[in-house]
Amino acid sequence: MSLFFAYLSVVAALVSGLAALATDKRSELDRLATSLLRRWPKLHARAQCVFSATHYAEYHRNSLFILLGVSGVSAVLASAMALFSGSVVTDTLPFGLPWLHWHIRFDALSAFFYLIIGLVLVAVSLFGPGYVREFEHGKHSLSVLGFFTGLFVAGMELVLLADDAFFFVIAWELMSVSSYFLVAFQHEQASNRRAAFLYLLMAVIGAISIILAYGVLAGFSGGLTFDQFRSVKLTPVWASVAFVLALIGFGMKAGLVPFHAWLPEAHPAAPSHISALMSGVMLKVAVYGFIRFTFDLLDEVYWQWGLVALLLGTASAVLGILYAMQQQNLKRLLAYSSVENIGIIFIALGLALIFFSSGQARLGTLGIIAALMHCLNHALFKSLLFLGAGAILHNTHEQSLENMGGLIHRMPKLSGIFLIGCLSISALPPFNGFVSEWLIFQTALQTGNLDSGVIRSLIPTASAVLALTSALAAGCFVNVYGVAFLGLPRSKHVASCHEVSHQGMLVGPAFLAVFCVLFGVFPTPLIETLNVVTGQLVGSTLPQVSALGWLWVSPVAKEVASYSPFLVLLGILVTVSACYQVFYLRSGRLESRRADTWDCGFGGLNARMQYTSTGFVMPFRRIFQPVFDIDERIEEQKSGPDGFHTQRLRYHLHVSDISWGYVYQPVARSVLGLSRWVSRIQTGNIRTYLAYSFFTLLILLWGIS
Amino acid sequence: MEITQLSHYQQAILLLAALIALTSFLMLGQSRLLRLVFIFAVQGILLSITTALAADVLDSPHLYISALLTLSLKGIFIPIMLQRLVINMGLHRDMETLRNPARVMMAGTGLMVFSYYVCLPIVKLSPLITLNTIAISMAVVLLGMLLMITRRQAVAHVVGFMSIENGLFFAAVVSTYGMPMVVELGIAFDVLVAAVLFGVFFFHIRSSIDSLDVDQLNRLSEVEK
Amino acid sequence: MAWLLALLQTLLFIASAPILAGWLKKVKCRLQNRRAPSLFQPYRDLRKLWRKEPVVAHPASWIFKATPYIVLSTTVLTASIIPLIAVNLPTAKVADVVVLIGFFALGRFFLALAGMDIGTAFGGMGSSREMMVSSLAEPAMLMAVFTLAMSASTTNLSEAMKYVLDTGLVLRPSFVFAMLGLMLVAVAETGRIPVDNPTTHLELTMIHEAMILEYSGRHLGLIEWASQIKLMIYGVLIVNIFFPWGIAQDFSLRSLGVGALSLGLKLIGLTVLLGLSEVILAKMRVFRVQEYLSFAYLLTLLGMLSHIILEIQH
Amino acid sequence: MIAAYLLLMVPVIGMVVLSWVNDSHLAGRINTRFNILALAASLWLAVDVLLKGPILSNSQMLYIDSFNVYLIVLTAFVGLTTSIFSGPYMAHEQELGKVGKKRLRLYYTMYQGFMLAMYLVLTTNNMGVMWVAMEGATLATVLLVSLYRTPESVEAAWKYFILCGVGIAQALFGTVLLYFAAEQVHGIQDNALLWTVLHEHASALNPGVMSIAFVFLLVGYGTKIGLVPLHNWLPDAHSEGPTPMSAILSGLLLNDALYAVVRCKMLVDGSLGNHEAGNLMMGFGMLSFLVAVLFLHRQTDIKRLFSYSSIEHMGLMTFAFGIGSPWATFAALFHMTTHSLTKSAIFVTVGYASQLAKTQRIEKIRGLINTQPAIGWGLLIGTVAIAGFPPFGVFASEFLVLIATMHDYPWLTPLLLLGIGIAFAGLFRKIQPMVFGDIPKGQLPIRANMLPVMIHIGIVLLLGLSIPAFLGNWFNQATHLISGKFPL
Repeated sequence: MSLFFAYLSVVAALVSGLAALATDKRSELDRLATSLLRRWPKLHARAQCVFSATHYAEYHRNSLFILLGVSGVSAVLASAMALFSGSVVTDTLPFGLPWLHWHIRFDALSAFFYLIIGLVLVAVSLFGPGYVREFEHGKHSLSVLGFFTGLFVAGMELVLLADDAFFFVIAWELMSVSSYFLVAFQHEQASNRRAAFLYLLMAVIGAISIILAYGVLAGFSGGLTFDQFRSVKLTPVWASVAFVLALIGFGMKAGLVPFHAWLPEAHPAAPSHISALMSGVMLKVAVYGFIRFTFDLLDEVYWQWGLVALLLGTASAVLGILYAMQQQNLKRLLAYSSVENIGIIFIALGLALIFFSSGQARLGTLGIIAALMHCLNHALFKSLLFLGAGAILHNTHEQSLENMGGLIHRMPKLSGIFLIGCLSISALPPFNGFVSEWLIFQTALQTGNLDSGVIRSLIPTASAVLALTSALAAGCFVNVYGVAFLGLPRSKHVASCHEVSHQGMLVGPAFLAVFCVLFGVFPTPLIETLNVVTGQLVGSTLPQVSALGWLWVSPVAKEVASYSPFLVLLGILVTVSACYQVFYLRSGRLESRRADTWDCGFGGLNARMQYTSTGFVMPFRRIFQPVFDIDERIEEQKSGPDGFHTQRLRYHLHVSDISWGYVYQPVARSVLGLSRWVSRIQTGNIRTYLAYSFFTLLILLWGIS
Repeated sequence: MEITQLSHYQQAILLLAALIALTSFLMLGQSRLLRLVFIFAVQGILLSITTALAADVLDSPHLYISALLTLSLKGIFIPIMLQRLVINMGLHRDMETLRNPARVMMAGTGLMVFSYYVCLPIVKLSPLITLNTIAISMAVVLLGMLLMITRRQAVAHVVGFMSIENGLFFAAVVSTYGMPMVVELGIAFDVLVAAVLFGVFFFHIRSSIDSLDVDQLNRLSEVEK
Repeated sequence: MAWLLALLQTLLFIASAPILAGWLKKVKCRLQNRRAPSLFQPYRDLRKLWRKEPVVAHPASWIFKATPYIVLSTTVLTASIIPLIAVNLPTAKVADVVVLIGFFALGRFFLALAGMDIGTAFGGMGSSREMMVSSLAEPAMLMAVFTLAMSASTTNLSEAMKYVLDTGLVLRPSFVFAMLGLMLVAVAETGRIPVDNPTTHLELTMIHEAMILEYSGRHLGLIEWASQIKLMIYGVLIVNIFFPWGIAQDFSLRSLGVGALSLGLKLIGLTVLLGLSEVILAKMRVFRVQEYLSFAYLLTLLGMLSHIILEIQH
Repeated sequence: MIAAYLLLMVPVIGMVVLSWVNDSHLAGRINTRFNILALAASLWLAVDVLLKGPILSNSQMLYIDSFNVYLIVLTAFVGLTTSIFSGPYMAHEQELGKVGKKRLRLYYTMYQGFMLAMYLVLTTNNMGVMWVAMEGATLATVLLVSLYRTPESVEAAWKYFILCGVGIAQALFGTVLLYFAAEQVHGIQDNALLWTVLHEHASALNPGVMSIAFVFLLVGYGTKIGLVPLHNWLPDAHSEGPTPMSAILSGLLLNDALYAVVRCKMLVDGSLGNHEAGNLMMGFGMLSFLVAVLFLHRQTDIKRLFSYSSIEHMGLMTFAFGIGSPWATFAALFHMTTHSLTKSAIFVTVGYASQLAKTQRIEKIRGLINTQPAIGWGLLIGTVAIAGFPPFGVFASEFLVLIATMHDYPWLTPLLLLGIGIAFAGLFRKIQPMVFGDIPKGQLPIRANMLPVMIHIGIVLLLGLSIPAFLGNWFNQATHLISGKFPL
């Protein structure tokens, strides 16, 4: 039954894609409808009004996103059924190679990621119609956007269903190609084109290393289905080769540090609701691929793998947030913060690998549950923030934080929802971000049970860096919310904008915000369902989670650590209402009086005197200076005969990613150098060509005799 | 089996094989186009004689037809066509100064030794003395390619190409007593069409770069300028 | 009954916080041979502020008015979790040390937002520097917690204190380093002298004060009270984790009295130490805080390493 | 067996008829009619083979088995769709004055001549006739390369003629040695050149002679495939000739040359027993794959870019046939189909794109999607397909080649990984600016019949998703024939 809904969600996404192709086919549809419905006058009239010139665009746009919504809802239903029943459903589709049809497998792990896709998809389908209206009269037709969105969603869902290497990689690259077209949707700017190209290039290299990783397994198992992979025993060397290839392949798609450069370029280029889907869900599908490969297909894990994943995760986390702080463009900032959160997920996975390899199955399960939970939480609040950024872009046409400000007065409802997003992503207690980060800390704190001293000292340092990251994240999102929403507006657009008109653009993010709070306050039911996932995946669960009742979370044991978010929220509310009673109602209801801000007596405070986001993050730039590639200059334009008085001072600052200088440019230069060297053989002179063929013949003849 | 025990016919075939090898050697050293074409004609005639001899030694009738075909095609028609072309293109007077004839000659001998070395396993296969003429035919083919590499004149390239065809035909006749008739006709037809096309191309090249020097044909090169 | 005791303890906690501030003021004035105000002056200040009419700037939003309440409630909740005079109280199970750090982060988040809400340079500067200091302090704090957790194999405060009580007086190098590190972090977090001067209003030097510059009336009262409670929380944390002897293990009146007495004495001693350090040291330049906090991190790291190398039998 | 004879007769009649037709529009339509007839004959032949299995004509001159039957249908189909494209295209070229009436007549006759040569290579059983047909194909297309009479096209045609001529000559020497080795075996006297007979007695052939013969055949036909040291004529011929000609050249001629080499490899494998022939082909294949991939980055002419992409794909196929394992062979056979379909579709769109932008230089072709979405999207989807993205067929074969290499020669896989990555980078770096971006001034949409492209891309998409049953078992039987085992 759950598989039926899974198929329904894939088909709904595909149908929404195909329906998108009918954007500018209004007249044909009109003729078709009238001819078909001639006999039923009521339907006939209805069709008349639907396909009329004015309403058609509206109906068509809504129908696209309704189909996506249906796909999302059926995905959630499918995952709910599979998670509660804990059943594994397998099937084969008649596509694929003659001797290897597509194998489908819908188990708890795929169901959990289906839940992530479903939730974000419902939010996006609510948000979409209002946001996409702007693209209608733009240069690019809606059909391209709708078609590839449908393909993109279907691709992601198929990746989760795949149970053999061939179908997995097909769905994987279908996802990459369709998202390439979405990133290249607004292709009049050259930066979007460059971002799209870099994105697809990294996707190709990632996909190939995934194919090779499956190749190693296929080599030893003789077949291509995952069941054959599960039964094969690999030698440590080959298993490590497969693991490294998988780490590179999935890490590149997830955005781990050395391969992350495409992420901050690609996500801002795509329309906001697509960047929400990409950042929230596509990165998690990459994590799903990694988990499926390491924990499900490989039968034995080694601690060195865990260490590598831990180190990469820590590097991604701290570098991701440091770069996020230095960005002015809001969507680039959110993209870099996705790199940080993926780093956190890989820290949890690294810990799980280390614990599994040293025999601590329960702590390993805790690590996986922390990682899965952070996947869900990140999907929720990152999509919320991207949709919020999209709403701001839609109303104020501003992407840079430098020109925003005071939005809380003009868009109160949106700013409330955005605040919940910022609170959750900064991992603050009553919200969901904190619960998963707390679980990761609990996993790291159990290093006492490990035997090797080196790991026992490395894990605390890694978790100290994780603490630094979460504090920096709090700083970063104070900067974002403070600069964007509070204070005085810094540009005309922002000053004159008004609340989001289309209801859907508020209901979508609000839907996600509700879930952020819900999973933050009641995490135990979520962890119980995750127990089902790990039970199937690695065969062990966390029995002690609801030892103190379902309001509490006690991952390892009652006395080791326990946290009850509901009571924390209750405590805060009780204290706030007590203070309100005592200090406001009882003491004469003194209303607060409005007056001018304190300006040290000079007067004339204006928006330019506020702290900009560059100013706000200046201390971090100075402290973590070696990590950035900073180009900071002050240009002085002198005037007068001997250049005494300065005409104009211009302060120029550009912070760029060091990975460009150390990783990407050298590779590009070496390839071009190699191709220039090789192209010398095409000299254009026929006699040299004849000489080539002559000497090839002689060498071969000499070789075989 | 020593040459002495061979019948006179087989000895004649070996002699003619040596003469054909000599003609391709001579072609390497020629600087004048007209003489080059003349030597090519001689090679064609020698080839047709060997085919005729082989025909009555192995009494396979269709070889006579192919001998006649070779004589008419490679002995007479193509050389005359080339000659008329060279004359009315006015190329018969200019002398192509070969850069280092001595080195080319040494390369030729080296090729001869090399092709014998390569064909050794074939020759040891059966006592038939005529088998080592395969080495000669391979040598003629390789010499033909060497001729095309070292000369700059388009006509020399055509002659080199035709001498390769001669070498192949010689190998067919000697080693396998002639290919089946259908294949013979097909090869002959192809060579004829190739010759006609060469003529057509000379005029095109002449009109495009108004000289037949091959080295000037290097517009389509990708080397870093 | 236990829940009532926990409520009483929390009320005691938040009530006694201003006295601690008053005592600290008295110690500093005595050291600078000035006449000190009375111990209960902080109460009078707070009561005065609570009755005054708050003045709110024009561009301020609801966040500015809500922040005092949120900051106070998080601080009160933190106080309820920390065992003051008795161990294994029901509220201790609600959250562990890591969640504690989270509460501080929540309070600080809203305070920083309130700082930026007015749209003046002071608020932005205060929030930016506050975030810098806190993000550098957190790794050190977590490393101290780590050292504690690795030896006591629990992060629940009352369990940890019971562990230290059961194992008696054991001189652990890891705990010494952790305590020193925690002290340095405490000074940074509560904005005391070497890192930030709580009394100054000089634009370029204040961090914590810059954020609450615009507050007045009862909002300012609430925030002042919250910072006093926070100072006491750090004091109690340091004292009860590393010197828990005397804390009540059962809920008999006698042991509670002994617990309160021992806590009072220890806090007084600690406040004298803090006052002494504030008088001797001068406030550091903002970008020297970075070395200060990395030194604190180094201490806690040494604590953790010494735990692994020295204290565990291989 | 009538279908086979009919298949061969249709182009011959076509050549005769088209040599008399003067009016170019009419000639275009007649050319298409003849190709439709040829396609019908090939389908009829395919049905015969489907029902009755491999067919050997009574005079043993023609032999159709599961290996070449799908290639014949493919050749006929690509020939038809390219002729549909070439009709209006050449008419437009004539309007622009680039081509005269007389030369158009030559173009159409040689078109049918080329198709005749292709069918002959595929259907014949006699290795000698196969050589003659291959030489005939070269002669037919050499004049087409220099159709426009520009200095570059004449130079390209001359190089094409000389290099392929010399190459084919070496192949003839190889065939002679093959014939010689066959004659040594007492069993076969009269029909020593028939492939079926040779295949049965393969083990009796003398290994020494056969290895020398294979070297000559590989170098000879390798020149026609475009393997790297011998590939220099291919980019020039493709970029200077008319686009329909380069479409069928890269779609069909390269495939047939590879078909011939594989036929010889089967014989040599039988006689030698060891993997020497396979190693040679793998060496050549990998070399051409890597070198062609690097060339992609430096191209400034759009047609040269795609000709190097053809060399790269042929290199991959030769490498796959070289490995010889069932997976690799199945992949190579499947790759031949998908590559020729996609590449001819791409050349059609490139032809329209260059007509639209009136130039073949890449940096001058911009904003195709905005000017004419059909051409822009056609080129982009085609490039995505040829770069090996999944829903399209090329991905399935590249996937199997990677898996097979990892299975048998794992140390080669990093090279493949690098090659495919660099190939994608080179191709997309050039195509993307052409397709996206704003419309340069003065660029007007042109009359373009995108039907062939849509059919080809549709078929490749279908093949990528699910290979139909009859085609699947043809591939399986051919794999069994070539590699001795079924690909389970």
